Amino acid sequence: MLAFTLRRAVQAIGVMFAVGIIAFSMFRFAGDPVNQIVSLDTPAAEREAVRKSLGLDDPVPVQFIRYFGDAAQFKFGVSYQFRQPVSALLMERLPATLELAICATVFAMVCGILMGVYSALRRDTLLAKLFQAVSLIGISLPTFLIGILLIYLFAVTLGWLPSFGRGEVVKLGWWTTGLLTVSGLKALIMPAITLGLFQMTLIMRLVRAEMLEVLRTDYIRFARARGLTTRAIHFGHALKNTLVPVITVAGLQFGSVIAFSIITETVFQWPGMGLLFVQAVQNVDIPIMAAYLLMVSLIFVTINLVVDILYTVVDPRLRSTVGRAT
Amino acid sequence: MSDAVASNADKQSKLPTHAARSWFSRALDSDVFYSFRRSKLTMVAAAITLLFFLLAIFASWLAVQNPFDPAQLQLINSRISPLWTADGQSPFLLGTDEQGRDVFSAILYGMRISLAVGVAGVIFAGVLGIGLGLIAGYFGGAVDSVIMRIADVQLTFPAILIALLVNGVAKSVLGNRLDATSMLVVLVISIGLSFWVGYARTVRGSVMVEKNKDYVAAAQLIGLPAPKIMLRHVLPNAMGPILVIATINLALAIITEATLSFLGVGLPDTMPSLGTLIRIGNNYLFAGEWWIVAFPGIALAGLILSINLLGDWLRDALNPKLR
Amino acid sequence: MTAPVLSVRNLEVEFATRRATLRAIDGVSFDIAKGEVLGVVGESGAGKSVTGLAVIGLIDPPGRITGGEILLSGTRIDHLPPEEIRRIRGKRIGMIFQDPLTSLNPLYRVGEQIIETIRTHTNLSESAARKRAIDLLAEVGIPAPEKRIDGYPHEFSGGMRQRVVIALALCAEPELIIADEPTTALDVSVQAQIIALIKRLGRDHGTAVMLVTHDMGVIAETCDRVAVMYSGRIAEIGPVQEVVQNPLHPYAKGLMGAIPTLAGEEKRLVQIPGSMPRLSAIPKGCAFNPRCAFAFAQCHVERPEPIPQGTQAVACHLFEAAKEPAA
Amino acid sequence: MSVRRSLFAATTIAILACASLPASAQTLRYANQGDLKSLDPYSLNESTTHAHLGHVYQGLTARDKDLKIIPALAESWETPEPTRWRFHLRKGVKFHNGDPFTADDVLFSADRVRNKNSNMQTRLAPDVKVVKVDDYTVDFILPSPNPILHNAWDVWYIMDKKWAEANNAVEPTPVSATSPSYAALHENGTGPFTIESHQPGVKTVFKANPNYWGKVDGNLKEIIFTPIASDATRVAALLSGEVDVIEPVPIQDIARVDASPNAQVLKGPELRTIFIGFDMVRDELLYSNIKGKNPFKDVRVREAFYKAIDVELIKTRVMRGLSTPSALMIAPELFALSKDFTRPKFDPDGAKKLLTEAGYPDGFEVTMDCPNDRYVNDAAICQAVVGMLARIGVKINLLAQPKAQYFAKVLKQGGYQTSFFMLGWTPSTMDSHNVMNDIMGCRDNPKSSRGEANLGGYCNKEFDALTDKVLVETDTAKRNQMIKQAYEIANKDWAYIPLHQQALAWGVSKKVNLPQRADNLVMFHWATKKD
Repeated sequence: MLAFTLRRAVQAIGVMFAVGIIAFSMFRFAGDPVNQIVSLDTPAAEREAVRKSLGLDDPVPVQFIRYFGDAAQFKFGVSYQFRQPVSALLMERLPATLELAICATVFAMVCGILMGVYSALRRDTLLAKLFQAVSLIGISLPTFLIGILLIYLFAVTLGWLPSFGRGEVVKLGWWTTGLLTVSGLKALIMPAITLGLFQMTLIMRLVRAEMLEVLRTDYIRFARARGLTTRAIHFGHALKNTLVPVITVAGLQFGSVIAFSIITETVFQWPGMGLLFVQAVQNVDIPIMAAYLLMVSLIFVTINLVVDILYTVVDPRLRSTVGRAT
Repeated sequence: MSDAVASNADKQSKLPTHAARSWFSRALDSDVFYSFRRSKLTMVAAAITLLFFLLAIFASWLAVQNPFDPAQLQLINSRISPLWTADGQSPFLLGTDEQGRDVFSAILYGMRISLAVGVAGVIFAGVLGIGLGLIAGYFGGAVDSVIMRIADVQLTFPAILIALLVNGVAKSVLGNRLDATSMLVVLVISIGLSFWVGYARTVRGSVMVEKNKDYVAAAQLIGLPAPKIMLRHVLPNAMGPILVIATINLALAIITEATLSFLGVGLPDTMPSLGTLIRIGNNYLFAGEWWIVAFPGIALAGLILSINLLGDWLRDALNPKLR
Repeated sequence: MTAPVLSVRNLEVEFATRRATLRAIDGVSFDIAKGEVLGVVGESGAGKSVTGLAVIGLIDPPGRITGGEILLSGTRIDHLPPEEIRRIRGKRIGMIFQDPLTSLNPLYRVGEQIIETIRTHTNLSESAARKRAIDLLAEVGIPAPEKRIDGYPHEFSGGMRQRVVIALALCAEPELIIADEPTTALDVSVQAQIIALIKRLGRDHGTAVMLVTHDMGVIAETCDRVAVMYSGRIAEIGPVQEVVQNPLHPYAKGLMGAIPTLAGEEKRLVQIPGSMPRLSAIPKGCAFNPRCAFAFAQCHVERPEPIPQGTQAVACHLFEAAKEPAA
Repeated sequence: MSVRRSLFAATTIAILACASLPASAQTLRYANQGDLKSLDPYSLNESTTHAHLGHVYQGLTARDKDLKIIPALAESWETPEPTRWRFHLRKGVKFHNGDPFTADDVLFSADRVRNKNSNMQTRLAPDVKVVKVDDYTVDFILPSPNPILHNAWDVWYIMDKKWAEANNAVEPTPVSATSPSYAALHENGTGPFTIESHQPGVKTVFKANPNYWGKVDGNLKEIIFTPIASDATRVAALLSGEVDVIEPVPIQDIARVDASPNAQVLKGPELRTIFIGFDMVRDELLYSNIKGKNPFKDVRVREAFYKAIDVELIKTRVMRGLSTPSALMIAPELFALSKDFTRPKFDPDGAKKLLTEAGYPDGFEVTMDCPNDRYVNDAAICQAVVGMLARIGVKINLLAQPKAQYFAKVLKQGGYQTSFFMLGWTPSTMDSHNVMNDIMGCRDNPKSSRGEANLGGYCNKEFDALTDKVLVETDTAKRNQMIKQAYEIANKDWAYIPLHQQALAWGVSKKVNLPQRADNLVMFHWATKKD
């Protein structure tokens, strides 16, 4: 168990290193950072001075090592556009993205599992077919289009929900939350649904497929032969076994949710990391882009690790053995 | 995005693989056709998908103009509403956009690009995934764990982020030489790199099953190259699941292309795909020029919906346990 | 005379497929008395397992019982509503499946699964149920049951798991246990122990046992009576000694010839040529006719019905006429 | 446990109660496409930032609603000699922290704005000496006359020397710094508003300054600024009444906003001129199928391109009427004699003929560089141009890119890597000299900054000579004549194809009264909001 965890951790560090190289090389060579710092009419000599002060004239390996050393200490430099440390900016935006991603995931899990279980147990009912239809539409419509349609319907036409932003936020230490105010909660509804819809669809389909498969297993047949109630079989045995792989996938999907928030945050002007990233891409704000990539990778890798470990906790079969085969 | 596909693939790979019957004969097996005929929805979906493919292939014969040729666009014809509305004008069936581009023609040509990018991306992903899956399964050991670890990591990175990365790298490498053609290639590569894992896992699973079978040893004994033999046995077995993954991936690839266009890293506006058309048209929604976004949107949703329906049906039809 | 624990009369089970409706069980009748062990033997696909599932009411769509009756201690149970047959399952009829490795839910502790079953069928409290579970585990021969009860299925060996499965089937002291090939998936060394256990438990509790197997050796060792099935019908039924020593049906003869004897005498095994027909292609008349060395004209036309022959009953035209008993 | 829980509940209710207070009438919510990045007034030379900080900081001069230069922190000024400007400072002005405003602050600001980390160095040439005469008088001593010295000073905001020194913010934040300067996150100006909170990219809250020295026309007590980059979301926010003012309104949504019951669009011409240019320097174009020569060196080709573009059609179709076709490279508001110029007529046949005469009867191929997120409908304009040129046989490969990539490629630091391009220009001095010097002057002398933004490399020595004369000429009438003469030369050379001045479009709630300024700076101290 410990060896397994350690091996996974080492692999995670390897992944981070690879991502670091990609991030560094990609953003080091995409566009000229100096252009972003100085105004258009700055003379060439001053441009050179800026280049030097940023260390952009050092050999590339030196730049890379310096970059990596700083990144390991969560020092990502200063944003070219905001003239603030990137880590502070990211930290400021992190709560918004995490709150959105968590709410979207909760929405996706709750609705997805309920709908999936229902459509597995009552395969031929009208409602199950409706769920199937909804899930197909959820998979077939691009996120940005759903967001725009929701805004058009609920914000502009009906005027029920705000079209952008987080509403009023409350500070809890360094964390800001929109979950404690009415306007914050209202502002959360549409972005969370938009972001969670795709995951909900995935989870619903996964739950349905897994559940159908579990219902065909021998232990379910045996549970029926033991005379257990349908309820106990469906919600005690089948659901628990269904949820093991579902939770894994949902956990891994959390990374996607965070990355997909790039689109949702852009549409809803949600002040999170994704929006910061998009703005950084538009403004070639290299430190932010690189930091975002590393940060998101770190979240992914951490989730991966946690899910791996969690998996062994949830599934007793894996507890005593070394790990699941990949 | 790719996770569910992969987990589908996992499930697929867990299926008992039948003896090495050719995939083709199995696909043509009357069971599959029976379930096809039984489901009206699937038939409709297949008809729509086929129709879209045909429309895309024969776009140049069906369109009233070539929307990619600026000389054929008349600014004076811009923003005409669809034919059946009060301000409609022939021959612009579905109206025109800001540049005087006929929306119907643009949809046909755009669909051609979306489908081309999707199909090419899926093929690229398939070749890459099948190749890596074969290698991982055949060699096992360190090679296997390296490839599968990459696959694991890859799975957590959503396609859109990978595509953005590939695009970014391409932009910095190609810089200003990035024209429409190379952009197409970049899109195909981005999509290919995002979706290979499903195939790799499926094929690897099949190889693992086949590797230990006697015929491989026997083939080796009589001097036949084992990889070749296995290829001949593994691929037909894995073809069903691969086809399912490919179908679902095609839909995802088209959405990914559209999303990349939304984020402004797709094809240039002078060569709009369906996604680009929607991004552009979306700007005119509040202005009441709904047809610029609505028809491409309906076409895209209809296309993806049909492909997804086909994929669902195919998955159920090829998976005897689900029947 | 009391009613037999299980009485099956002219049972018919059909599976509706898209091409045709297949009859998997076609007019099967037998009884099992209290404390009796009935072996059901036959090749794969002969309808042994389906018969077992039909008795316990677990035939899933597209299959269904289309005829005949099943009586449990004199009461019909084949047409009960789902909730009532559920109450019978596990309480009055216990079932043991082929593969102990997959019969237990891997995510629940063994004890949880036993206690859950006990409490479904009795009013015992949690602690009482737990105590009973430990007793049951002890009874099926699991060492240190008070410890092992909190183990997960994967922590048990195959044989131990099958013992747990048997304990589960015994939870509510059922009148009848259906054991569907309970040893096939186990090591040879463990098989005998499990068979012995089933037999002992049946005897100790006075439970009737329906033992489905394709292993004649097991039948010979364990059962009081045996039913030989072929293509959804009973070819021959009778006391185990009789059927083994003196099989009447040509098919049964073939089967008995397949029992290796421990004595090690070089008696040549009789092979039955050909294989059992698929359900979709059962020949007219006697289903066995294409493989039967003694088939004559009538066999291709008329289906034989079971005919009592002493303590046995056999479905073969040879005995109708009772002309030339086979050697 | 239960005590803690009820405490928590009480706190929650209290927070909810506070948070759901409705915005008061005198709170104005404003959304802009762009962001307020740094509060340091010298760290970014960008108009939206100038507008935001203009509520907080002030320059020696200001511009009124019609862009006329008016006194601000300087009450008056004179030029005793052409090379010496004397500014008389306003007395009794206090910075937001209470420090008095004096000549020392002007001297400090003059040094700071010319610091190497400043992004606003062009506001004051390095060889200008700034001399304190007394506490409320400052002299600027110039090496040569400059009649437009103070033209861009409305956005050279004066900072508090004492405050900056106390907070270690004497220099603007260096780009390589690992922590931001105090001045990037805090403000201490003299203006009518103070900043209560500032989260870059999220929200900035301005509060009325109760101790403001001047009279404020508007009635706002609070401004809440949110950047909203997405066009559709920004418009939706205005339509649903979540914000009171948005800038810009995409032109296709103007009708929709005007039709809504609670908002309207303030329109007006902007001072930015959108134009098309050619590479006239290289002997062979970088991106063309013509090898060995540069077709754009031939004046007939340039004339043909000019005449092939139907700017009126672009106006009606792409710009929906919201543009002013321009014959000059400067907006008519900024040059008194503009009306003397008319745009040559759209003449595709003539263009085709010219092209044939120049030796390109079948046209040729060239790549056009175009931004797609910088100007109003920029990519759409370029596409329209591509279509129009296609009709005279010229095949344009359009490379429309986000401004970051676009500028990196076509500007000086990118090596002017373009053959054919579209650009927009607003002279920061609101004067023709900037246009003539920066975008039309020869760039053949690497030591001079002349022609730095002259992407096409148009070069005419006669024109440059006039540019130099214009800089030092103090007689307005004479000066205008010189400028006119210069523009005539450039037009005769078909140096550039000016297209139009785009329109301003601000979406404003009907509850708000807001004057619009042609330089697109949204200034809320003139705004009033009623219930």
